[in-house]
Amino acid sequence: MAIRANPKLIDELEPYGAEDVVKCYHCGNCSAVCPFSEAPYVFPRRPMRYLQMGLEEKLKGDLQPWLCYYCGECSDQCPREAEPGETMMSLRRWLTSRYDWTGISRLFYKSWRYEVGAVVVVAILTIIGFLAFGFSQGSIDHYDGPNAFLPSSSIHIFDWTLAIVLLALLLSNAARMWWFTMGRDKTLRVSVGTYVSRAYLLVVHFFTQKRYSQCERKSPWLVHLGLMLSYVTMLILIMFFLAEMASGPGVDWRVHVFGYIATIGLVASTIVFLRRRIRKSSAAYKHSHESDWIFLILLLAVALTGITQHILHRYGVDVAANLMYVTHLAFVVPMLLLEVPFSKWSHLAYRPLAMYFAEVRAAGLEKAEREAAPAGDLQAA
Amino acid sequence: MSYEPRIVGFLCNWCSYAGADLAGTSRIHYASNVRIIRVMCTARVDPTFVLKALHDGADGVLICGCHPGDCHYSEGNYKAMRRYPLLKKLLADYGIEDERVRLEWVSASEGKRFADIVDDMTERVRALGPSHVQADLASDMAER
Amino acid sequence: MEMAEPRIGVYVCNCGTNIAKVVDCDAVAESAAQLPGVVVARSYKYMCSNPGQEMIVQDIEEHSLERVIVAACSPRMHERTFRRALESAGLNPYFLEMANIREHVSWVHDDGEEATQKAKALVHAGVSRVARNEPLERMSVDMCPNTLVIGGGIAGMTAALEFADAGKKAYLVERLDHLGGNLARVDLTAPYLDSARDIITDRVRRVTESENVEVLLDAEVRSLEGFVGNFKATVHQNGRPGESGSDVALDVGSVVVCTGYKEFDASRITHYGYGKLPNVITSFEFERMLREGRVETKEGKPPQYVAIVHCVGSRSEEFHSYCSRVCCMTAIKYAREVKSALPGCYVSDVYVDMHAFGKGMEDFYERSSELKTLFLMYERGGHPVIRKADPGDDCGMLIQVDEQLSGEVIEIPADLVILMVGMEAREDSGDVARLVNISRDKDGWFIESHPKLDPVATTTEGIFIAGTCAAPKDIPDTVAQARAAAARILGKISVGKIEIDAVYAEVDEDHCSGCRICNELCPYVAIEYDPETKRSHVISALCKACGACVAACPSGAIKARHFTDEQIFAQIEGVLA
Amino acid sequence: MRIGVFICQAGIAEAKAVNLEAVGLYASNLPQVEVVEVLGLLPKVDPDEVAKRITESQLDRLVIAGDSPGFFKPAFTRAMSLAGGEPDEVRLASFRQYGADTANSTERAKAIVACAVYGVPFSLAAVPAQTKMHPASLVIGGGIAGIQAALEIADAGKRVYLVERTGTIGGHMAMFDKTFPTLDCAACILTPKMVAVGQHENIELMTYSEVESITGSPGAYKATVLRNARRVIESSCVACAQCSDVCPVSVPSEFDAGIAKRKAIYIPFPQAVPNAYLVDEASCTYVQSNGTKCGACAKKCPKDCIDLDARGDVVKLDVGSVVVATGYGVLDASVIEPYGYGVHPNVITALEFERLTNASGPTGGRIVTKSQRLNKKTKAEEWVFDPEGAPPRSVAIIHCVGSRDRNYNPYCSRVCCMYSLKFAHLVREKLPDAECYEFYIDMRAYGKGYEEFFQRIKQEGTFVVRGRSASVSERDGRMLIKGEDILSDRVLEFPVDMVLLAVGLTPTERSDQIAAMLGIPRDQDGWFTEADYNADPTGTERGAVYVAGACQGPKDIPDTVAQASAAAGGILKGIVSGRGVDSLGSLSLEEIEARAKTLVAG
Repeated sequence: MAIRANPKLIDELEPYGAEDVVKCYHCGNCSAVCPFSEAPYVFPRRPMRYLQMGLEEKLKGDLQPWLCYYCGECSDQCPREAEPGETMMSLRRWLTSRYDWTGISRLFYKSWRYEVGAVVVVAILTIIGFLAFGFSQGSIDHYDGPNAFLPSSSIHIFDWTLAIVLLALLLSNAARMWWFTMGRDKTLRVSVGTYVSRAYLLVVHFFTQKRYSQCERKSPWLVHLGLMLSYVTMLILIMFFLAEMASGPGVDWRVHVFGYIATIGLVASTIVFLRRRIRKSSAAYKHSHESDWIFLILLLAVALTGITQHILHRYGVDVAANLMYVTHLAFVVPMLLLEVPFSKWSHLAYRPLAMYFAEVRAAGLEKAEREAAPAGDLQAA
Repeated sequence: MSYEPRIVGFLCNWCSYAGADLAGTSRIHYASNVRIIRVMCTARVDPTFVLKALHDGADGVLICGCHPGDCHYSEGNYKAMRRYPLLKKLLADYGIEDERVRLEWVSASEGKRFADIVDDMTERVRALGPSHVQADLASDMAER
Repeated sequence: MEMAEPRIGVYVCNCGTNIAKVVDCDAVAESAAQLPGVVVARSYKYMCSNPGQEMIVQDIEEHSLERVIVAACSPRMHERTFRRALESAGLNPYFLEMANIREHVSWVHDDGEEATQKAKALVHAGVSRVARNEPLERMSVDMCPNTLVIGGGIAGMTAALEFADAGKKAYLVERLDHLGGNLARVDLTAPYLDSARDIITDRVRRVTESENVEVLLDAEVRSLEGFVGNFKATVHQNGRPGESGSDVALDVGSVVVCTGYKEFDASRITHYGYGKLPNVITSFEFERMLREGRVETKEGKPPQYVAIVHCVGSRSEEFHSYCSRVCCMTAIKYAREVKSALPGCYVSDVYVDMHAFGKGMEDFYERSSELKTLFLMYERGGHPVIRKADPGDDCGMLIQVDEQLSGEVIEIPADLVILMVGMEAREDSGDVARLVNISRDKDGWFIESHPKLDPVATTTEGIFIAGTCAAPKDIPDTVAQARAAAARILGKISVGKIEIDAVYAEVDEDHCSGCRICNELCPYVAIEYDPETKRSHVISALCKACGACVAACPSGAIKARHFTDEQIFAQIEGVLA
Repeated sequence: MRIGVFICQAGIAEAKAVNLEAVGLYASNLPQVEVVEVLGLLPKVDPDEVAKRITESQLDRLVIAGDSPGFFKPAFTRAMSLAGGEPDEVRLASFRQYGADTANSTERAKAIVACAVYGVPFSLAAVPAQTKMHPASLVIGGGIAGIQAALEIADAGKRVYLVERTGTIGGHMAMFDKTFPTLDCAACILTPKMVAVGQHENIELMTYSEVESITGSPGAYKATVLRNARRVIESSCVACAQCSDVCPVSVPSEFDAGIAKRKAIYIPFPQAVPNAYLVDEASCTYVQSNGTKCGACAKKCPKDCIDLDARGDVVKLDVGSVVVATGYGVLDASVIEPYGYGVHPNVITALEFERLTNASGPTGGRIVTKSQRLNKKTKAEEWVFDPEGAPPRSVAIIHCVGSRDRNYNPYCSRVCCMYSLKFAHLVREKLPDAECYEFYIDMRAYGKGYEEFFQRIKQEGTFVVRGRSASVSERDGRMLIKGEDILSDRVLEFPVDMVLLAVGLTPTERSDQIAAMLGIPRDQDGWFTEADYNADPTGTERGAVYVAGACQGPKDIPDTVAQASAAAGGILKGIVSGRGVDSLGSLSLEEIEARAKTLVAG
């Protein structure tokens, strides 16, 4: 049965950043120069083709956009300046919005106004909420101790609730992702065993992003890894050692040594990325979508407010510290609540998942192939 | 001194004769046994020319023209090509060895090829030894 | 039979040491001196040098020589030089023979003995041949300065105007009652979208206003007799309805055939549903829509989806194996034009290979893709299939394509389908070919005398072809060809005469049996059969002296001037003596 | 009649200089013009709005002006029919088409608009004054285009000066082995024409010469030709090669595309016309040392026709018309890094292969891979084509090298597809066991017999791979080629012995000077611009100056020959009638407008 092409899809993807894909005349150069493109995943040309033709279902079920790390080789060499790299990026944005069942992500990508608006609203609510909470049960001039303005115990509870909500959202989206790319594909026969045996990849890819390191230029990988690890460290500290972090003015080095390193990593890497995007230093940073800016700026704001708050607290200026804490949270909450499930952040989750699925899929295909006849070579073709 | 065959070569003016010239300008050496006669086109090579040459004591006859499709007169070489097998049959009936008469395509840029053909043909004809045509003619005369 | 040997002079060139260092030139000269009829035989450093030529001229006078042999380099290099020398001494240039003892001897052999032997043989051959050479005179026939142009399309009008501008008469014969041909049916031209209308208006007006062009509308060439420079054409002009037509007799020197093409009949391809599905139309029907500014479906609604299908009848085994050359760019043009007329419309372009080969074309192709034209590639021979859409669909038709670039079999929506019908030879091209005596290839296109170096001439002297009657072509290439053909003819007109090489074939009518074998053989249709006398004769103006007929004539009635049997026999005897 | 003028630019490279406002102002003063709108670059033209406009101001003729107004015409035509007007009354005023990319482009643009407003084709109104025509002509460039044009004119009994930059005529075609699609040998069909030129009494052949300047006016040009010192007396040289035998210098031969060596005193190739040697002063020891060293050739020459101290001289020519047939250059393949030309030994260009496979080439037509050998002089290992070298077992041909590529030449070079198919045929013919692969994007087999040739090549067993191969690297002595096989959706990476690059065509490096010298414009890619893309593909902006062949844009031989003859035709009609026409530029706006008026009346 023939698939229905949809010439309109191309319009729908424009806001996601895929303006130049129409120029592609399919010379196949990109797929050949791409360091990640190897059977059975030959891209970026093929996904670009699906996009041009508007094969929406094919795209939704495609893992390939996630296998691209946007090293930019393809875009540099493209004879028609069709920006294959950016097209893959746009596809990732679009997929994110498809995995998300709430439809919020779609709004965010369609127009940055929605995203910024949402951030502002959430921020204001956060401020009001925490101020109200603080005044109701503590005093503004106590940072910690019994009648602290925002006692770590309560924040701890708040963090975990938030975490659970986010996790729920992420998992539900991830489940949808699985369904689109694996589950609904009747032709694909993969045993649970395969899933289990490959599960370790999820962890490996999440923590090392080793594929990224295959790009010719290594620095993007290192910086990205730095950012990611710092972020994760911070997350762990906050989720499990918040009390130790909050207590002061003395510094508890057991946790803070990690805290400081992570902070430095976070700030440094964020700044590096911002600079590259401003300078459009290479293909990968030439086209910045609004969502990219919002994510980086939020991240930086979170880090900086965190640092100031920390310093103020250490020097015992508790009132300021408390206010800064609220500000900090005003950035943290939207950052987590909006970015993690609905926007840029989510690729941290989707990419390793995609790699994992891809491996499983490949294994499945291989098995199927071994059962079928071996593929003929070019001569036969 | 070893036996030197005498070969008559009919070369078309546009390709093969130019090819032979190129062999010269490129100083490609080859056997001196072929005596070249220029014709406008291989289509002009009347079978009687070949018979005449053999009759007058040639040990071999070489006909060279443009490659198929290259003929200056668009199809002259095809006509020669069609005529050739008939001529060969006739010669066979006279008991003249197949290798004594040869039709080859030599383009204006194939000086080397021309040289190779001449050398090769010379060797083959030398191997065959002198043509018996004249001897036969002589004996016929004697019989009358 | 014995004939009086003419007085012969032999000149052996040393070419510095080029010949002399291998060939013993003096020996060659001496042996030549012994040959019958040779009165002088000299060896000299450079025969081509002025003193060398002087020497020949003097000897001709002193020794009253009648024939000259120059043994030197290849005749391809210096035959002209020495022929001029003979002429200057009042001797017929064809009394010269050259023996090529440089390229064919000294430069290819190192054994002096053998080389000298060979040189002697070649000189001997020359001597015995030249004795039988005949004095030949270059003839010439007058060139009628008028030209007949068949076909009033862009090619024909362009050609006619070339003559007009040169102040020469041209008769422009058009089958229809108006000029312009297929181009008049076109709105804009690819890739720059210039106005075809302006091009035609300009041409038509200048043709009709020029006193040098006689336009014969609604007319056909009925017969063409004679040969280059002197054709007699009869043109039949249909009268108005009721009236009977009239025949016009024209004297012309040359003919330019610009009969153009006709479009492929799309209904021959069943799975495109042309003729059945109302909104499947041909490119020419779409041109009309564009000209009228009504790009819409039969239902009168502007289409939301337009699909363009390439290679309709072209590049296919069932229909035409060739590429029609212009359809790709025309298709891109349509994509562009649809977007302009209906900004909200989606255009898909179903092609095989995108032939955007000419100036400005790749750029045009790229711009059209920037307009979001969806290009879909199908396999050569694997036709898309067009069907009516299902009730629920937001489109009138669906086209199924085995899309090559994605490897998917897909269906694309369409409300209007444009079939890019290819070009094919007109059904009457066979008659035209017979009329003017030229040949056609397997597809019915006229055959040029050489596909590369002579694309507008034909194997019949004086008959030229231009434009799409020779093969599909776009406008610039057509115009160029029309002018090229005109150039050829203008050249002859400006000379006023047609020089006929002295070397050509002759029929001895006393020996001709009228078997007509030669008539078929001649690639230049230079041999005519006269039913009265039951004899064939050669039109020397058309003969190119290949000699095919000579060798083929069963009764040996045809003689190749300057390459007669006697001459070549003598040469054979010479080389073998 | 009420006329509306809409000015919209399509952004086609040329005609940028036009001052649209000025043109608009001018148009508004033309009779019957009711509406003038300057819509600027790439406006979104909505037919319905325009239709409203038409009905409001009761327009019955629309004039769309701009660099390529056709790009917007369908919108306006639709508007016209929506408004119930006469669709035929939508007229175009195309600046690009009628050459408003020259000196005073705005004035030209005005004239073009005027004609459209009057409803008269510009070409009909803008006819320059007639000039007297000098019967002699100048042909610049001795390639097949120049040869054809020269012969065409000379055969008509008219004088021709053929000026060729190198030492022989013949151009690129002389280097070729076979010609597609008929596969007849280039030499067989070209050399007779070359000889004809050399011996023609009406052609004065000036090889090793360059046109320095052209002054004067159409019909009466004065050309200054610099005749470089050949240092060998053409008329007396018998091409015996004794000079080059003793010449100690050897440098890469241009004719052999650098894959073979020639001496400092040399003849480009055996059938060169004129068939005489010449001295390349750049490499000649004697010349470089100001006569203090060497000079062996002069001593050796048996005809003493070598004068190493000869100086070039300048000749002045009176000519009526000029044909520019300067041909093309080829892109330097080494700029495309991924293909490693100049890095990997067996990556070679199309021209190199032409010489390699040519029977008269350095290997006598044997297709071999390069083999390493020690250069005695430099003591360095170098890769050379040795006639005894190993033939390749597999050959890959990469199409569109530097063509159809925004990073290099955005345009298509028109001939590469076909010559690549020809290469495939030659490889398979000479090396039946060799595998041959063609990596292409679109197979542009558009000409007479081309498509059939393509099918034949496939049947001969050449593997055609849709997909432009991306890179060539080296693996244990073989060339590792990588590219996507689009039709079977996979990336291929396999070793071959030889890679042929179908390098694209570029304008010659001197084309800008020539354009300046003659006052003819060039398009965005550097090719000479013709007078009218459709109607006058060989004429130019300048009167009695014609372009022919690849200098006007990439072209194959038949199209080149046709153009050359066409150009000659333009000249002949001038000579025959004794009247030429002046340059378009000589016409004033007023003259054109006046003529347009009369034409409407008449």
